[in-house]
Amino acid sequence: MNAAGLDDLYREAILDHGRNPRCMGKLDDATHTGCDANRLCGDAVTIRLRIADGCIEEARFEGEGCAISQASASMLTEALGGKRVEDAERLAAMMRVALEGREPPAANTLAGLLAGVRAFPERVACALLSVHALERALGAAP
Amino acid sequence: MNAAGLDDLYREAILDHGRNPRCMGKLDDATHTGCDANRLCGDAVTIRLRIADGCIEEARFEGEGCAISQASASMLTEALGGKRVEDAERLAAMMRVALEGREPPAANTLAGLLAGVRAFPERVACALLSVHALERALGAAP
Amino acid sequence: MNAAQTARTGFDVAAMRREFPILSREVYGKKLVYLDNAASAQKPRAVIDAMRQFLETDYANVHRGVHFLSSRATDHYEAAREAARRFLNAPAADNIILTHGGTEAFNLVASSFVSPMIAPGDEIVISEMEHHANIVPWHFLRERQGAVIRWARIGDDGVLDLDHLQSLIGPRTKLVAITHMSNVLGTITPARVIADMAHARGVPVLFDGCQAAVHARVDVQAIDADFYIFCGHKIYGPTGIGVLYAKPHFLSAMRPYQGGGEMIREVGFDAVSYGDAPHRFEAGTPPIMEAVGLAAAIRFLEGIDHAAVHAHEQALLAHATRQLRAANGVRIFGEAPGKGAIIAFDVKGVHPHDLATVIDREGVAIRAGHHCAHPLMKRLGVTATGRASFALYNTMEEVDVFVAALQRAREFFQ
Amino acid sequence: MNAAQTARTGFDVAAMRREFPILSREVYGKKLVYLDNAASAQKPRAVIDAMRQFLETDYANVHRGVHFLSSRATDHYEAAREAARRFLNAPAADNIILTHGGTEAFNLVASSFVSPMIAPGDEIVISEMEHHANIVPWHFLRERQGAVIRWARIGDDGVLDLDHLQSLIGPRTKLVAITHMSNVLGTITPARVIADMAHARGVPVLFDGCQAAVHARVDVQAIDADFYIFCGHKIYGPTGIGVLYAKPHFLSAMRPYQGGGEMIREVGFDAVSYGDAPHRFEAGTPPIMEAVGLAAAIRFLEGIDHAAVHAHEQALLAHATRQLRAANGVRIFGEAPGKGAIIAFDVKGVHPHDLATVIDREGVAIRAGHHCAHPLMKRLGVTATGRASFALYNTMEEVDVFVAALQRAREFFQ
Ligand SMILES: Cc1ncc(COP(=O)(O)O)c(C=O)c1O
Ligand SMILES: Cc1ncc(COP(=O)(O)O)c(C=O)c1O
Repeated sequence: MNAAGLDDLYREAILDHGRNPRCMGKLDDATHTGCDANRLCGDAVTIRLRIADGCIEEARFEGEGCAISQASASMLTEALGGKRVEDAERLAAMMRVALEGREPPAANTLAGLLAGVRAFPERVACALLSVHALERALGAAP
Repeated sequence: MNAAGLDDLYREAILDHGRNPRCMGKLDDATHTGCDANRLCGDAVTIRLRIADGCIEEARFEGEGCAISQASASMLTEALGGKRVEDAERLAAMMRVALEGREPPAANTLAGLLAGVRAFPERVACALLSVHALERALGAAP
Repeated sequence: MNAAQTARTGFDVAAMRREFPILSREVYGKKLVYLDNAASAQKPRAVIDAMRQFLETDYANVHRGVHFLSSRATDHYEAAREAARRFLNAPAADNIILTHGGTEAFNLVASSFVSPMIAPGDEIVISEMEHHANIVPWHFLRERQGAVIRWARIGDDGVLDLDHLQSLIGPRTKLVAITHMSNVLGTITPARVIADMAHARGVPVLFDGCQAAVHARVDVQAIDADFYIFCGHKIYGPTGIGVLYAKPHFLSAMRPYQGGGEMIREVGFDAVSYGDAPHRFEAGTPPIMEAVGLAAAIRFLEGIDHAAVHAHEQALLAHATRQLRAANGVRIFGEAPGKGAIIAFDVKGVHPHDLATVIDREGVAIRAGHHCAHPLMKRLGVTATGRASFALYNTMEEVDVFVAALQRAREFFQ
Repeated sequence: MNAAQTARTGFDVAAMRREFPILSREVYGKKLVYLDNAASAQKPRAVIDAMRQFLETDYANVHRGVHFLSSRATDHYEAAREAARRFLNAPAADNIILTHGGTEAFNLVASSFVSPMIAPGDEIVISEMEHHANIVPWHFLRERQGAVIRWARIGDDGVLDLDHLQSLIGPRTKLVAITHMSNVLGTITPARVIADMAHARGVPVLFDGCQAAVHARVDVQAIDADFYIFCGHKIYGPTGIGVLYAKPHFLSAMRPYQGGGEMIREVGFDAVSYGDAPHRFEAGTPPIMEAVGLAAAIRFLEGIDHAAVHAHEQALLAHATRQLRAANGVRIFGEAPGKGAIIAFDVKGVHPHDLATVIDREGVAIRAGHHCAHPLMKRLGVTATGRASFALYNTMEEVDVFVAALQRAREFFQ
């Protein structure tokens, strides 16, 4: 793919997570669950967390949709395992700013990996789907 | 008024009937009544007839509206007095054809007097208001 | 007179006229004098060109697509929402619903907001000078659900009787819906006072801004409107588009209006769920080209000096009023202080339709009829009036041509 | 291939393309290949110019005025009604209601015709392949009045199961509402057979012609439709206008839809009466400029050889189908005999959105998603598909560009 921006959107890491999602599946003893769906395209992501003592012991997702939404869910849940709740909240907020905002995120962060989407405004919602699902999970009563 | 068509629309006879309508007023012993109103401009005409033995003994109208609709009502009711019902029906049909149709009516007829309206499509409905009221009166049960 | 006028108000009407292609056309060999602006305003080149250019370069359906043109068209469409937000000084673009016209907006509010809360005997308060668009939807609720319409009186000068209005707002009032500017009398109503009056009793208020939007500056936050409506074609924009502003908590509580694409979240065989506002209220392919035209019209208005335009329109109104008062047999309806640039009138012995027909042949376009305000006609005791309404491109000379034509018509019919 | 194609069908696609200004634009430096026609078609110069010229020379509001421009504008508007009548071969122009879009027309029928006769348990029969515009208005009646939606099945090839449809039409059926052509599968339904089926049980039938109107010839009398709907923007006309044909005895019995100006007879303080059809259903300032554009689009279609266009579109469809079948991992949805020029498909291992994004950068515009047909997606067992839809200006080369881009995308994601 040589067309401008596409290589940036579909980086190797994203294609890899899209093809081989990590942390995918059910989490039977989840304490927190959040989901979001994109009204316009039907992509959907559910994130489940097992939180104990303010720490995310395990994170899993289920979903359906495009490479961007599924890779973002996979990368995000992978990053969540072992994080404290405050750090997860901070991560979600950072990703939102990084993908919607004016300033490009640092290259070697999670948001940086997804930053190619910024050149594809109609796909930003795909990248943010799992972020929104996470926010809902964290906000949900245990 | 020198502008094209206006003198033809507002002939002396029409202005005269507009200013001094004939046969205007109630007809307490009417046997047949018909009315019509123009939804768009609010002009209204009611025609009342006393019919006996197939003959219109007397015709009167009441109405409100522009010079064209009121003059047409005045001229029409004036012409109706003493006419047989069939002749009145024929007159109504002739006027409809004359004012809506392609062929201009003969100059010295009732329709001919109103024929100037043909150059003012948005005013044809004014001239036909009393014709429609007459048709309804004739069609009404006695 | 024109030069003086320009000097007085700092407004270059000749330059303005060049922006409107239709104004250079002739009618029956006469110069067009277009004084039917309250029915619909003419369109500047900027609006016409914006729509043409959009169709020639960026057109596609919106929202549903991921391809380039669809994304461009969506940007255009959402930019129109943002333009409408700026125009009304609404807090957020999500408060703005783009409808297919002013009339649709009233019906949307009636059907999605008011209808579900109407029990027989519940009341809607409007005024005697409303346009049918702000009457008939309430008659529907009367016919179908037993609602009661209460009519706030106006004075003989056309001023809304605020005491009477206040006396009508009671425990059964579900909505106060009042024009912000009458399309017949020109009266501008004290929106903030009305809003406070309604809010004091916990009643939401809707303003019909279809006329006000082009003559007054509107700030929905300053007047504390709960609903505000205007339409594109009266602010020099295209037909087929209107704007409904609503406070967010009303929007989020309102049920959808039309069903179709774009407004749903999930459609099943046995269930359906709906999207969030504003999309919930924008079913189907929206007025995309029209949104581009609306945005261009708003930018056009933003690009000119509002105070100068206002002064110019008021000068036209004052000049016309003076001349008509001086003419024989002319009666003017509506003399509210600060009224907008509309004059309704009649001429003794000349029916408004005959007048309009006769002066039309001299190139002068005015309106004659009930102006979609039957109740107001009854209140005024007439079946029809003439109406001359002014836009930013009208000139003092045009007023003179109109009055002279009116005088000749009067003589003709005498 | 283009020359051969032209020779085969007698259709000069190169000349046709010159009529559409947008087709000469580039996207990311690539030639635009616009295959999203089922969402909305591009506009020929004739349509764009007709609207521009109207706004520059003849614009005014319609119906209410007696002046020259108003009368011209009214003529234009009524000429559009007559054009729509011709286009559908309706018996009379009064059978034609001009709406603000396809979606509004469905909602009008649901609200003015069906809703008043619904008791809980009454049924509306539709099919599994309907567009949300022909689903959600019936869900409203389900939610609000207890109506029941019955879903006629389709076969795996996308053909409507007529036996199943027939079995659903019973004593409680109030309306059969079926697409004349699916916007996903391309299936064209046997309208006359369906109408006869419904009429045999005394049930009226509505056809969704939003897609059929541009691909098939429509004759509402030949198919004995009670209601027929299409919209302007899919037949190369403007947004913001739709057409509802209805048989006169239904129209005259239907209650009004929106309330406002133009649709009334008399508005009082305590009473209201309504005008006759079609005006009763056209409240407020109608889509005037849009009507001019619609009439121009219809004249444009009348001016070209329908059979040649049809052959051209079918050749595009056949060529694309052949190529996609030959490609690895591509699955096509909808193989009904005689289907229209739409192909829905998916590609193994590539989500439709990713596909659409990737080929967009090569200039190819296709649609990806649920196409406002959630139930059909469920029936097909997918959440989204790709869709390429063809118009009279598409070429065989464009099909090749599309398929080559699709192949490269597939390789990229593997
Ligand atoms: C005061 C007022 N309200 C409402 C409307 C209705 O607007 P539209 O006809 O564009 O739907 C109009 C214009 O006709 C108006 O003047
Ligand atoms: C089959 C079908 N029906 C109805 C519609 C709705 O038409 P519109 O979006 O123009 O209101 C569409 C187009 O989106 C369609 O394809």
